[in-house]
Amino acid sequence: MSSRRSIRSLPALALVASGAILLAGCAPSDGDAAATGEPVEGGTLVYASGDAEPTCLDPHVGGNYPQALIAGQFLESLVSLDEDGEVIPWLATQWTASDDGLTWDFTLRDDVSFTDGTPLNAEAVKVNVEHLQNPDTQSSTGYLALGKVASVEAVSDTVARFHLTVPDSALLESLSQPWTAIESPAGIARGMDENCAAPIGTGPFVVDGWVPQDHVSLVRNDDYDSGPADRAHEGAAYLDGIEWRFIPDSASRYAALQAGEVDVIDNAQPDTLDQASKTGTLVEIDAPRPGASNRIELNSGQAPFDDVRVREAFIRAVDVNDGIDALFFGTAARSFSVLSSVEPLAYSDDALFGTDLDAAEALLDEAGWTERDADGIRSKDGVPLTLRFPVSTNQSIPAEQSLFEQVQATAKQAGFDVQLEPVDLSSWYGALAAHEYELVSAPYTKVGPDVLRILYHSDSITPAPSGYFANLAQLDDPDLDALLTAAASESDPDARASLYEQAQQIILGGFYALPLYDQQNHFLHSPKLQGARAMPTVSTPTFADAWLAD
Amino acid sequence: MSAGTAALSPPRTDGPGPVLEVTGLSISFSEGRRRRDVVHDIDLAVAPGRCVAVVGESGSGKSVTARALLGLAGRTARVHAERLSVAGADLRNADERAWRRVRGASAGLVLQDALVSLDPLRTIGREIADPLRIHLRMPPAEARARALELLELVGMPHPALAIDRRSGELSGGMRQRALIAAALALDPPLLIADEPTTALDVGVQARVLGLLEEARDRGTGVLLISHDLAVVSRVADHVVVLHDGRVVEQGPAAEILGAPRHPITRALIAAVPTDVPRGEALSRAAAADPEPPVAPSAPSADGTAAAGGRRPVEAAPAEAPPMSADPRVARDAEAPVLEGFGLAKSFGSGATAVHAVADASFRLHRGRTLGLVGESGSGKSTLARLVLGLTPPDAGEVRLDGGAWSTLVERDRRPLRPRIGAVYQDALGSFDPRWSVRRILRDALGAARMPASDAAVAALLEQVHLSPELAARHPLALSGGQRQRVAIARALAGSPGILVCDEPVSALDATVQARVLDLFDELQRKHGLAILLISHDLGVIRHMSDTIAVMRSGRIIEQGDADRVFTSPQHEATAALIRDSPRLVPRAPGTNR
Amino acid sequence: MSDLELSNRAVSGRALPRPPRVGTMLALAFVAYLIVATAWPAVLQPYDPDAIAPRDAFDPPSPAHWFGTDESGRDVYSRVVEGTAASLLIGVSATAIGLALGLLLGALAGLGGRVLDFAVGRVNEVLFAFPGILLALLIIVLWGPGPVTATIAVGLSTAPGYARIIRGELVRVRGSSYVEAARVLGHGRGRVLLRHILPNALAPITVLATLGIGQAVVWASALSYLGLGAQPPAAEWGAMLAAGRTYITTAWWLTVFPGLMIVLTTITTTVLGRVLAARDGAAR
Amino acid sequence: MPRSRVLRRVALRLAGAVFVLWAVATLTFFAIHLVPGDPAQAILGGPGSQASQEALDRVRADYGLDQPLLVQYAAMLGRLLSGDLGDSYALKTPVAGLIGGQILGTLVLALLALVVAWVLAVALALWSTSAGRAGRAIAGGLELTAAALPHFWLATVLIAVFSTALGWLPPVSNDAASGLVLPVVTLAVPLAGFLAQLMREQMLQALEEPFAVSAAARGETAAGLRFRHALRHAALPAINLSGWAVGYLISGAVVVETVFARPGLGRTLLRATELRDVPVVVGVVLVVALVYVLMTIATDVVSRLADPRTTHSGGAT
Repeated sequence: MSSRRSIRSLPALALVASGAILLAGCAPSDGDAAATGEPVEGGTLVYASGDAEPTCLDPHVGGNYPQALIAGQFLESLVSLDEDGEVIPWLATQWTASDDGLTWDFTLRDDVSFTDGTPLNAEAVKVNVEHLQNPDTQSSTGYLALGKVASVEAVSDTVARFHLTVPDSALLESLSQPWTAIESPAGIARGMDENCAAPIGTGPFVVDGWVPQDHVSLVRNDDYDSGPADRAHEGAAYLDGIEWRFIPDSASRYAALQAGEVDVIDNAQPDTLDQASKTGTLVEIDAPRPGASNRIELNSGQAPFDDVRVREAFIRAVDVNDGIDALFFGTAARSFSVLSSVEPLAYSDDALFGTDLDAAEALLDEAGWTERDADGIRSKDGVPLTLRFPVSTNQSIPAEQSLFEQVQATAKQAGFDVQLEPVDLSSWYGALAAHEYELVSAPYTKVGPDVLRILYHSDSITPAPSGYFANLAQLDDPDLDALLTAAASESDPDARASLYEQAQQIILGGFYALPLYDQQNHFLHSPKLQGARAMPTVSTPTFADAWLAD
Repeated sequence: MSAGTAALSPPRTDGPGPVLEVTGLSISFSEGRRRRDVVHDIDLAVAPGRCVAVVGESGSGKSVTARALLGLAGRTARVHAERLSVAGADLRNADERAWRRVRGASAGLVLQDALVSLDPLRTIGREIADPLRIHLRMPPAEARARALELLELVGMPHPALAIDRRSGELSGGMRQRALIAAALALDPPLLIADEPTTALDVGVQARVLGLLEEARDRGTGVLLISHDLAVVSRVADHVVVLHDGRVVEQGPAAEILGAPRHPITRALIAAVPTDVPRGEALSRAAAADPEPPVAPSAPSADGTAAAGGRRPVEAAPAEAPPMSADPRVARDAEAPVLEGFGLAKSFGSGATAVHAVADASFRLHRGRTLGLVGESGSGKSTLARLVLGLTPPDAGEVRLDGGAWSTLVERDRRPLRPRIGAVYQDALGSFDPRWSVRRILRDALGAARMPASDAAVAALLEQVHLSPELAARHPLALSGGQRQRVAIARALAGSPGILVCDEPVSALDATVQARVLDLFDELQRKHGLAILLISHDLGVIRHMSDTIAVMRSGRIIEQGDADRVFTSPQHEATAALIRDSPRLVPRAPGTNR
Repeated sequence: MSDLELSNRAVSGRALPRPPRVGTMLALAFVAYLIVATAWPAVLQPYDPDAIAPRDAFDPPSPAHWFGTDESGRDVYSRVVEGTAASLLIGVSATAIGLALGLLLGALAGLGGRVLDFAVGRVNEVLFAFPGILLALLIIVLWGPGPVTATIAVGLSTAPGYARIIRGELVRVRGSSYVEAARVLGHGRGRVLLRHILPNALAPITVLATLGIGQAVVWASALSYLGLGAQPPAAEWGAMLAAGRTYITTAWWLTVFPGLMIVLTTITTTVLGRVLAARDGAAR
Repeated sequence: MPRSRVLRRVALRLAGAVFVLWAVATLTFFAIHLVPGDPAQAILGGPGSQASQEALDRVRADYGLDQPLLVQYAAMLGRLLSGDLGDSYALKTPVAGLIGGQILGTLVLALLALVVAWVLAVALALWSTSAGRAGRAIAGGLELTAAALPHFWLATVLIAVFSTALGWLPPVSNDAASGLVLPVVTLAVPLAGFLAQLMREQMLQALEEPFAVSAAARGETAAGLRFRHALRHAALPAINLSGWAVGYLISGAVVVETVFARPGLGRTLLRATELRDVPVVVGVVLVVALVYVLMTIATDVVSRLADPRTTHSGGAT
């Protein structure tokens, strides 16, 4: 069951500061695919998703990654990003911000209408923002993304004016996300049940039907001609439609792709990627998620990790490099940063993470963890050096869980007693809410370095009613808070970059986290499929320019 | 003769040849590596219109022989014969197809206990039509019509209805008729009947035997397998006596039954209780006694020793019988030890209520036997349960030794229970499957507040003429007779004044039955036991009882002195019962026609 | 949720006949192996089941590693041995729970008179109406996943079957003529119950237990596979299987061997159950 | 057994069925409400959601979660009577509709599997009883093994062999019938193992019975004995088992539907379990209970019509 990304991105937040985005692996393989052959009309693409089936197709509701994956096929946003991370026009042709940064004017395309015939206009944008901000919508991601938007005013049919409470230099990126995509007001007016079943947008495809547990069928929007500025071709999509299937079992999913039952799968497992690249029969799209890297947070809020020496000892003690090579078959590179490698402002320092058992032992002795029992587990004043490590089986792919087992094994040499607790999601959140953890891994999808504010600003320690809080390292450092707040509203790129670098130095230097690798996001598809690519925004695939060669 | 058989029997000039000719038939079974011989070198011949009876006790190999004649002795059996022909077809090394041509066409088979011999899931109509379908490829409609004829032929009541019934919905007699009808469907020259009347009420028994006779008189050769000489004596022209798979004696029925030469035969004949006077021992020293040797021989109880000498009845010397010169007068003077007044018991309620016992009264005196006889379902066993205080009567009362019994609450009855001992038909079933003989008897002694010592156990076994070594054994490891003796020993544990015996011998072979009956006699003399003997077998009843009560549909229709009831039955049902019950009467061959 | 009708016959002596001697011998041998694996796993383990060796990950079966190595380079065979205890524990305790409850219900129904019998009968119908995994899932929704919940769930779902069989036995024995004979001898109810009814009616429990364990192991492993039972890194067979299934395309041995153990265990318990059944079938 | 008696019995069993369903509903309802855990939280995006207190309160009011337990219980019973199973926490749509859309796939799967299992079992039984000692040993081994196969393992192996290696059959279900083959086989094989054991022994017993000897003595062929006599006797216990079998199959469907990515009750239930979507879980349990009860009634009636002997008793306990 690989519903990990869905859940893990439940709290995915709006992106704030601008940040260029590279599509790492995307360029080679996909680039070739796109280059070869002449586009072919027709054919239905079969997409097999390993993510949990959305409970609602409207990404305004809740707002998680599975929704983003499919919504990208039938909804469009005001703006997008190109491969260099520059903001480019989409439904909005141009935008201007006032000097105080408190009002933004977006000029919309005047030739676009939703697939239900409703014209796209400023009023529609207004309605969408209000929909996102209405508590009844139960929006999480989109709601937070537009947290600084006070209201939207329809200046004219084509000009929508955003009034902000405070300057928000990340507004454009926020609006580039699927979770804030623009839907037909008429569609929204139908009420949540109907809108969840088939949201109405301006995208290249239209939701035609949804067979729960099985698939969503999408058909071509013949009148489509509103792709983002970096689209590969004008007009409607080549494909007749997409059958969007849900195949939770990864082995079955891969087998289906091999058998030609499906054309694309997501959440491809490392071993299958390896096999595919060896045989060369399948094409890979590697689109690491933006935001944070996959890392293990060290709970500095309580003993023993309230002592920096113990944190460093742990990080020096564990050895994950071999594990990552073996488990991910070289498809994932070791990361030494808390930010994703696609984040240009990612600051990385491998020196901090060299494995050195003796150093670790020394640090622990120094910290007073001197007694050792028969198994070599250290203790201090009779308290054993136990590290509780709740692992959500819904969120961590098997390879990752195996890696944690290896962490457990290597840490033991230094005298740490890592207690892996594989639990289901609610128990996992329960453990976190009750602070019953010393180690935890909870990657975070979000564009831009502002993710650091979410993850490490002391504000993020205060929990929501559900007990959820984002700062799992429980890092509470006024200096860091100041840096992050400043960076968020700093519009000068260089100043901003240095602010974030200082922030990351504090985080890495304080040994609050053990970075592992980027958030893996691999797609495999048959060579028949060409012209498919991942959106530079949140790495969701788009098939607006794709076709099935025969 | 039907087409099926005409094809099989070659034209013969020298009159009708035998429909069955067997010489040197031997059968053995392979058990793992070893082979066990069950039948040695048997010769048999059945001529058309004749009835040959093969008699012998269980284990004598008679049933196996019957099946072997149809090639149905089973996978593990090895059958060898110098000559084996049915209706002229040589079957010595016949293959399955050859056998199938014979089965049902030239030879029909009637097994005992039609309840299990008819497929409970198929209508008897289809069962009877089978041979027609199989051998003549007769279309269903036609076959059904023929089946109907056959049912009429065998005297099935309401054949039109019965034809669509399954065996479960028919009475024992009707089933047996259906089975015979199926066997006769193609009017085979040979009919093999294996214990066809066992477990049937005498009335039905008589009618079934009648059917066999009719078949025989129509010219069918009948091979009758039976342990019941009385039955045999009625229909057989020729008798073959089997013992341990060997023919010990054979010849015309009259000779064998009238003047048996071989001791086995004599034992068998003597064991038939019918007409043997009350008190006279039935068992004689048989050549091969399946039971362990019992108490040492002593001079015989009375002078009337038949050839071969009787096995003495132990400890029952005539000089000191517990009964006075004119016992009846004397004892009737005494108060009865057990009395029943207007007992009634019914099950269910309203219209569907079954009146198992209605207004039954009886008296049982010390040292005397009350024989309770009647057809199955006449309420005998229910009455027994009332007497044993296992179910309370709806009306009436059972009094024990003049005191209350059936009216007592169980707690008060319990202390009195040792006064009544019970012996059941299925001895094995009445023993806890996990217990050894010793434990069973100790348990019984304990219940009677008696010292449960090994000595006491040994004494009990002694009383029933079993060697104390058996105490260690498990009932499963005992023979039928031995089990019944253990059951009796258990009943005697509380040294009761009364024994209630429900069909105590009907599951036993004739000679074993004889010895058990003699044991009852002996114990009665020794301890002055009062015995309530329940049986469907008039022979047993007549031999054992001083007084007889005849039950019919819950009522005691006749009650009185044994001889009187038998010599001059007042109730016509009693008369019919006596008429129908087969008696061992040596009959000159062919006197029936 | 073992095969009711089969166990029922196994018990009621209408039994499936005793398996061939060879089968019995093999079964006993395997049981011996399982016992060793449970009590002294180290004896059978060529390697430390938890020793991580990332460089040796995914080695196919070889003389060095009979069952190959897993994603962390651990010896699969050693882990399979290690997992025996956990897997059997789940199977055994699930069966114990099921039998205990089954005994209670069965006894109430078989000895408690008409009213109780009827009541228990209805209760049984209700329990029967939650087929196997459904009951398990329901319980898991309530108490959260994990080996304990899985064990309880499997145990509960087997209870009604046992209850039905035990009740049947009690009724059969109560009506038997040896019980009647005991009453005629003048024994009190209590004594008859203790000396005759219970010992005879409960004799088949060993058979039921044996037959049940195998099936319990299978269902428990199914829950583990669904991620609702024991979780990796626990070396429980179902969990190992679930973890290995991810790599089925590249490392079949991770899936095949734990599965094989489950199958063999179940076959073994069934064979032995039959042998036992044939035994006390003969004693009847 | 006369029709009237049959009908009367059916009526009785239906009454029993209603009772069972009521009991199941009540049991599950109270079980769920007596354990800790906030439904409102589950409704608002489940654990980890950042729903505000106001939102939680509103939801509690909307779903009547602030009512006393007994009031909620009464409300639920009332809804049940009108066939309303409540709304899914996760999907916010009526559970009845959700299940209605899923149940067919599962029933088709289960019933097909039942049929296939029967065919396999009968074939195996017929063959093994006519085969010699060796044949029986082989058959016995096959049955034991089949009955011991865990569904998910069998499924995995079947996919590896028939899809990945041989490429004969699709590894995941599709609209074509070919997509049904592997799931059905996966479900059917272990059940066939159980049924075959049962039927084979029953047939061997029947063939030893006197009525079989009598039939043979009428010249019945070996095949005739098996088909006309033994098979019917073998079928009866197997029929009685079919009620249990459907429950068994639906249990298996949970696994099989997951492996083969088939839509159905099984996956619905599994997903609801992960999301703690209580109404859906209860709904599915209720519906399956209904199916099970109806199935047992059906098998009971069938076996009674097939077998005039009223000796054996169908139904629970």
